[in-house]
Amino acid sequence: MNNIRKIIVYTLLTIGALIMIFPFFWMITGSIKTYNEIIGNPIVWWPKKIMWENYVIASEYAPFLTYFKNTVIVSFFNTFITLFTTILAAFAFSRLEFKGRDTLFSILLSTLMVPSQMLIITNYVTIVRLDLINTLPALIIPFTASIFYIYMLRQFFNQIPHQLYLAAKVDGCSDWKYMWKIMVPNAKNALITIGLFNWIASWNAYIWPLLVTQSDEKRVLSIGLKYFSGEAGTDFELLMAAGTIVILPLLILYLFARRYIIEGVSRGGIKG
Amino acid sequence: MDIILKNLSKIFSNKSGEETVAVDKLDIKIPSGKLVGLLGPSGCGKSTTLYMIAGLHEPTEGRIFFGDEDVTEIPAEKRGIGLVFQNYALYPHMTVRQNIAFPLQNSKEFRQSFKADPVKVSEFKEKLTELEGNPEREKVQAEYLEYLEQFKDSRKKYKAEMEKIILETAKIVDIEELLNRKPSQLSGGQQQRVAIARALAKNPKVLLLDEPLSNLDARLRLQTREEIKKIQRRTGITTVFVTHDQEEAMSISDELVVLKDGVLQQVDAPQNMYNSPENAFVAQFLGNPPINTFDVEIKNKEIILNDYSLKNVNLENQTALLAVRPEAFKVVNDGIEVKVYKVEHIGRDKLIGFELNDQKVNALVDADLDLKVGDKVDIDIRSKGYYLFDKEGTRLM
Amino acid sequence: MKKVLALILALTLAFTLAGCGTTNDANPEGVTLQFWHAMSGPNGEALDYLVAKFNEENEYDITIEATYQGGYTDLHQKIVAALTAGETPHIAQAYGNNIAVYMDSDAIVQLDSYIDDRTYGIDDFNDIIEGYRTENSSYQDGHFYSLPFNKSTEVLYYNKTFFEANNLEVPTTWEELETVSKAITAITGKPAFGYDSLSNLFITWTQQNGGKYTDSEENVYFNSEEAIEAVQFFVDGCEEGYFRIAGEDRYLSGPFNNQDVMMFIGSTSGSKYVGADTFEWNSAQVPFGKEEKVIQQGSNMFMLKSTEEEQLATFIFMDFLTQAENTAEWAIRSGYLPVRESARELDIYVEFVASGENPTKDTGTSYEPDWYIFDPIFPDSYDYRMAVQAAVEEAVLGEKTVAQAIQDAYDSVAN
Amino acid sequence: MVGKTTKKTYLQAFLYLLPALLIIFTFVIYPLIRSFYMSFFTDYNIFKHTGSGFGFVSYVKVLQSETFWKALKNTAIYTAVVVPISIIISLGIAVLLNNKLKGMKIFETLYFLPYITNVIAIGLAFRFIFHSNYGFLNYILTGLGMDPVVWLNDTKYALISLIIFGIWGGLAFKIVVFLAGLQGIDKQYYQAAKVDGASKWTVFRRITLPLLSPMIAYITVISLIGSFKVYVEVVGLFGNAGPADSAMTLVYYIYELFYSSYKPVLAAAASVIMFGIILILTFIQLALNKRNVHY
Repeated sequence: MNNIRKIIVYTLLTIGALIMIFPFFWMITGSIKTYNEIIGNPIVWWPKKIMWENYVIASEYAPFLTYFKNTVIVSFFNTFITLFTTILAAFAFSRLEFKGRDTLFSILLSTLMVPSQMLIITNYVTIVRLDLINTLPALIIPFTASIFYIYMLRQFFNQIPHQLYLAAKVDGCSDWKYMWKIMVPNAKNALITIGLFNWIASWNAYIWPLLVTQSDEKRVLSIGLKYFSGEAGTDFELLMAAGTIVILPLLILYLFARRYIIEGVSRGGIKG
Repeated sequence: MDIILKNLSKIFSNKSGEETVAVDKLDIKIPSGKLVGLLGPSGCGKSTTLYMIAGLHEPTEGRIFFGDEDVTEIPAEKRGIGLVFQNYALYPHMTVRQNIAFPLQNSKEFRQSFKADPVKVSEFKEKLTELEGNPEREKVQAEYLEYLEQFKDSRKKYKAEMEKIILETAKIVDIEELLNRKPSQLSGGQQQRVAIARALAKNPKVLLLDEPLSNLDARLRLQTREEIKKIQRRTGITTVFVTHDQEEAMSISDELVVLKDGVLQQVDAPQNMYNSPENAFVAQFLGNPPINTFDVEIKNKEIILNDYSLKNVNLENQTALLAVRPEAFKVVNDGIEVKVYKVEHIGRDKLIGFELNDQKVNALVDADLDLKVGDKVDIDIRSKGYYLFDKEGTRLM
Repeated sequence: MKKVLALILALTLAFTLAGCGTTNDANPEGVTLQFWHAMSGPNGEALDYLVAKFNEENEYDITIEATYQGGYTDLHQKIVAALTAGETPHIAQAYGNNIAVYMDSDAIVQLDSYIDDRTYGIDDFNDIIEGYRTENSSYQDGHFYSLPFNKSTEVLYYNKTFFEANNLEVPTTWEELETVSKAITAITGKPAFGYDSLSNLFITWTQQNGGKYTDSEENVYFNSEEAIEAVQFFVDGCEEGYFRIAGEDRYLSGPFNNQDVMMFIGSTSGSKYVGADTFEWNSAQVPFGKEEKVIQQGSNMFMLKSTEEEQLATFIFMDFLTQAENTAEWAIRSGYLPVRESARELDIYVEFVASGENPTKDTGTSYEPDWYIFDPIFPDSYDYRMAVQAAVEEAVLGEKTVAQAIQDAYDSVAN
Repeated sequence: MVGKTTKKTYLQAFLYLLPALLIIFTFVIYPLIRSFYMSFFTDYNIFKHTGSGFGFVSYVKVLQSETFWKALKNTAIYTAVVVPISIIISLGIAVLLNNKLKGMKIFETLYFLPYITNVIAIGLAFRFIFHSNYGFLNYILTGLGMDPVVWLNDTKYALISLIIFGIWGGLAFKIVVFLAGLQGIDKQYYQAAKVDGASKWTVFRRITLPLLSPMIAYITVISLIGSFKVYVEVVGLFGNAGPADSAMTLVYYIYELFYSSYKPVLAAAASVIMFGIILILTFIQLALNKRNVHY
């Protein structure tokens, strides 16, 4: 590729990247500005004095340490159970032949279209009936199956050549064993990706967690962001500080998992 | 152990309900210990047949026997077969060693063979309780302990045995040095051999190969061909392999089965089949350069090719199809005069092309005849190497 | 409204000739109560302080477990959910119209009998600011289903430094507001004045202009000349560039701190967001039109059905919160105002106000009781608020003419 | 492979699906059925689970409400713009990232960042970026000698701002999927095309796109559904439905109906209608895929 094209590619990508990360830059710098600097006119690029206090103050608004602990627990169990149910379902949809399979799948697919806001009251009642209100399981269980991920993993499973399945059958491998010993290892990246996506989702969820938790001991990070909006204004600087606190762990996790992500959603992860 | 297919049929029906007959009432006996080629043009149902033998497709009709045992209902893994796929289907995430070990790890029998048989154990226990206080008891006790002794540290033995088998099979297909590689690091030929090793590992009663050579380049194909033959000889396993390449099939199989549109055409040893094809299809399908065919008239016991009498036959008057092997032509002083339009040297033979009855004909003649393109020669047909078929293609003589 | 006033009268009577009312014979000793609220930050701390004080001092050793449940919307959502599932807290904070919704569940306790209970009742009930009493009894059946808790009102915030520098007078009437604003805009070239809550603007100014809004029988009066005139007054100002709305800033405290506006009408509870080191600010009574009207806002506390004991205990806590000294403490520590007249005279409060630490407290408590107006309470009153807010917004943004906007708003709710 | 479904395979499939189905049924389908049921009452008391007057009144009401149509219009526009544009942009970026050049990994990392954001926090950041006076966007515009735009305060621009925010938020995932797709394509196709002397554009149109079509189909379906359900973005950006409700979306409307103005029945009806709309759209989508996708 000649240099002119190289230069074009790089410039385009750089501009794009800047657009992508600017809001983060703004949030993070915002978290060390004063309230008035954030809304400063003309635009304030960098605080006169770095307000680390913001973090201190923000962290005093709510017990973020407990929240962090809970968030990790919730995200962890949620992710692993989700992976389990997703693997099973995706396998059934991609490898098991039974009448009405595709119909069932599109029915499930259509549940993606339900605005979740409509469901939460009924679900709240269910959670109460299950006597799980204000417990961590209440934050975990309702999200331990996702047709979205099943769809994704099914796409990937479909890429695994059918002959592997036949071969394994001849080699005396049961469906169950085939799933765990052949498909799962080959879908490693896809699973890591789905895991990460799910982890992020459950990390950022806040409407439901707030609804079903009633005491600080059971609450999660994203709820912490609620504390900074009052009835007559918002503590921007604190909210941004808190926002940074919430996103930071994800950022780190992501940097670890990122190399799998591309392969994760890649079709034909293995050549047929 | 023979494989017997009785009236075996497979009908596929797609979503819209259309049915296609892939295999049609097959009756074949594959003799024990032989290497049998399942031959036919693509789509003739040979792979389907193989998969039914393997137990991956269930027949729509008919039964399959291994020896006297009806295996039609038995699932693939319990049939004691080894299957090699066209594209090898090696497990990408496993090393060669793990690939070979996989079938063994899945085999209950293999695992059981390292554990004390619970039945036997309970027998011993009963005996011991019966013999309470009886001097006999000591002896039984001893036997019992001895019996158990064999199964001490079974895990280690299991591992050792596994490794031993892996090495043996790897040796057979000589890939010992590849055991720790991943399939992606192997050449086509090597993958092929690994696939065979994996199939052999659990020492199957039957070895099935689906187009095993089609993914290899010409040289490798010849070589692997020989290897497969060697392996089969060495192991003596009844082997069925599917191919569409008649040359390949002829060269290695002890028995040939030719299929067309799911219908059995002929079963025989390659040479016999070549020498006496039962129908026009077989005649045309075998042999390279392919057999030459002419529409002829049989009038008062003579084969007439455009008012030239070729041979006398003891047949009623009718129109028929004459098939002549290239090598069945001979150059004579006084025969049908033809004009040579091509001359090729194939090894020691000489292939000449000429037009007869406005159709191109290939003939093999002895090399020392010196012929040039454009020469006119008289040719005739030898007494062997030609066949007559009726309009339906069934052999007349 | 009449009915309500009648009731107030009755109650007033009831309490002046003390001794009537019965005694609740339940035993509140040692119960533990759940209190759901939406107070975070300093307000949250203020509440925690009072709760701690109550848990410490109350002679029945009742324990209150107060927990923050998110903003008002979240809290509302949670209460709806809780009522649906039938597992509720004992006491919670909410706006009147929400409480009116909750009443569908039959799980809201009517407080009248508690209020005039001989032993546990609220002493000197009339000391509680009239507007608050009226509001909390303006449910459709005219009874008390809630008591005032975190109350605020609107004041005019202005840039003291700027006003002095340009020796401007703080406006007290619409006319003055207009002239002063024009003057300021002439200097700064920016809008001079803004109104935080456009629904409040509509409700307040319509009534300041002699018009009516709605009543708790859900009659709608606001498609009136007075309303049109009032809104037109604001819209003209916006078009000529000396008034503005908060819009993207949500609250005008931001622009005010940037000196993009020199004065704005906003809630006293927003004072913590007001102020920058570049200037001094102060607050004054809102300017008035034909009539002196100012909106009272903030939410109330209500009781949910439980055992007799728990309900009584809950009421004891409610009573505690409304006591002069406690509501004063509350006002000092939080962004809100005391709910009792007498609280304003308490030394601690007087001192606090004198300290000038937060001028809005002074202003906020300087309104005459009968100036207060509020949204009549019924489930749909929220829709009405939204409708009129939309009307003002549309008019200001030039989507519709004032008359049209108000007519549409009227049509959308009156059916 | 095996033609007919035996009892055994049913049982097996059932067992494999059981965990997922159990959850999805309890927490998605069951409540959905409930609100579907609720939507046919004229009046329903969610606290007591009792309703009166069975019929289509609620649907009529919803369909008569101006706000509903406004919300539907906005949502439709939002979807119609966000889905194709975000797909095109992300496809372009993916293609650029697919160049074998130094530093691409770093770019990948950056481009995926928005996926991990918390909409509340980042929405706030966007509010400031869009601010008409001291917002970064106008800072750039004026820098380029253009007139500043009143993004969040003007009924004409509110939806556009929302769309920009929506596109920004949606890119990351799409880029990843497409990049993955691109890297999954066998290089031989390209070499073949080179030999055939195809131009870069032809290669893209005739080879890359078709081979990417399953990805594109998947993304389209997913983001179609996603953007039709846009809600958090609205709250994050405006805190309300935008100036004079000019950024009112369907889900926002439903949410308001349910929680703020307490019209559970109407909310239910509205969401059933919405559900229906997306369902139809998706099936059209899937049908189109059947024709155009090369698996």
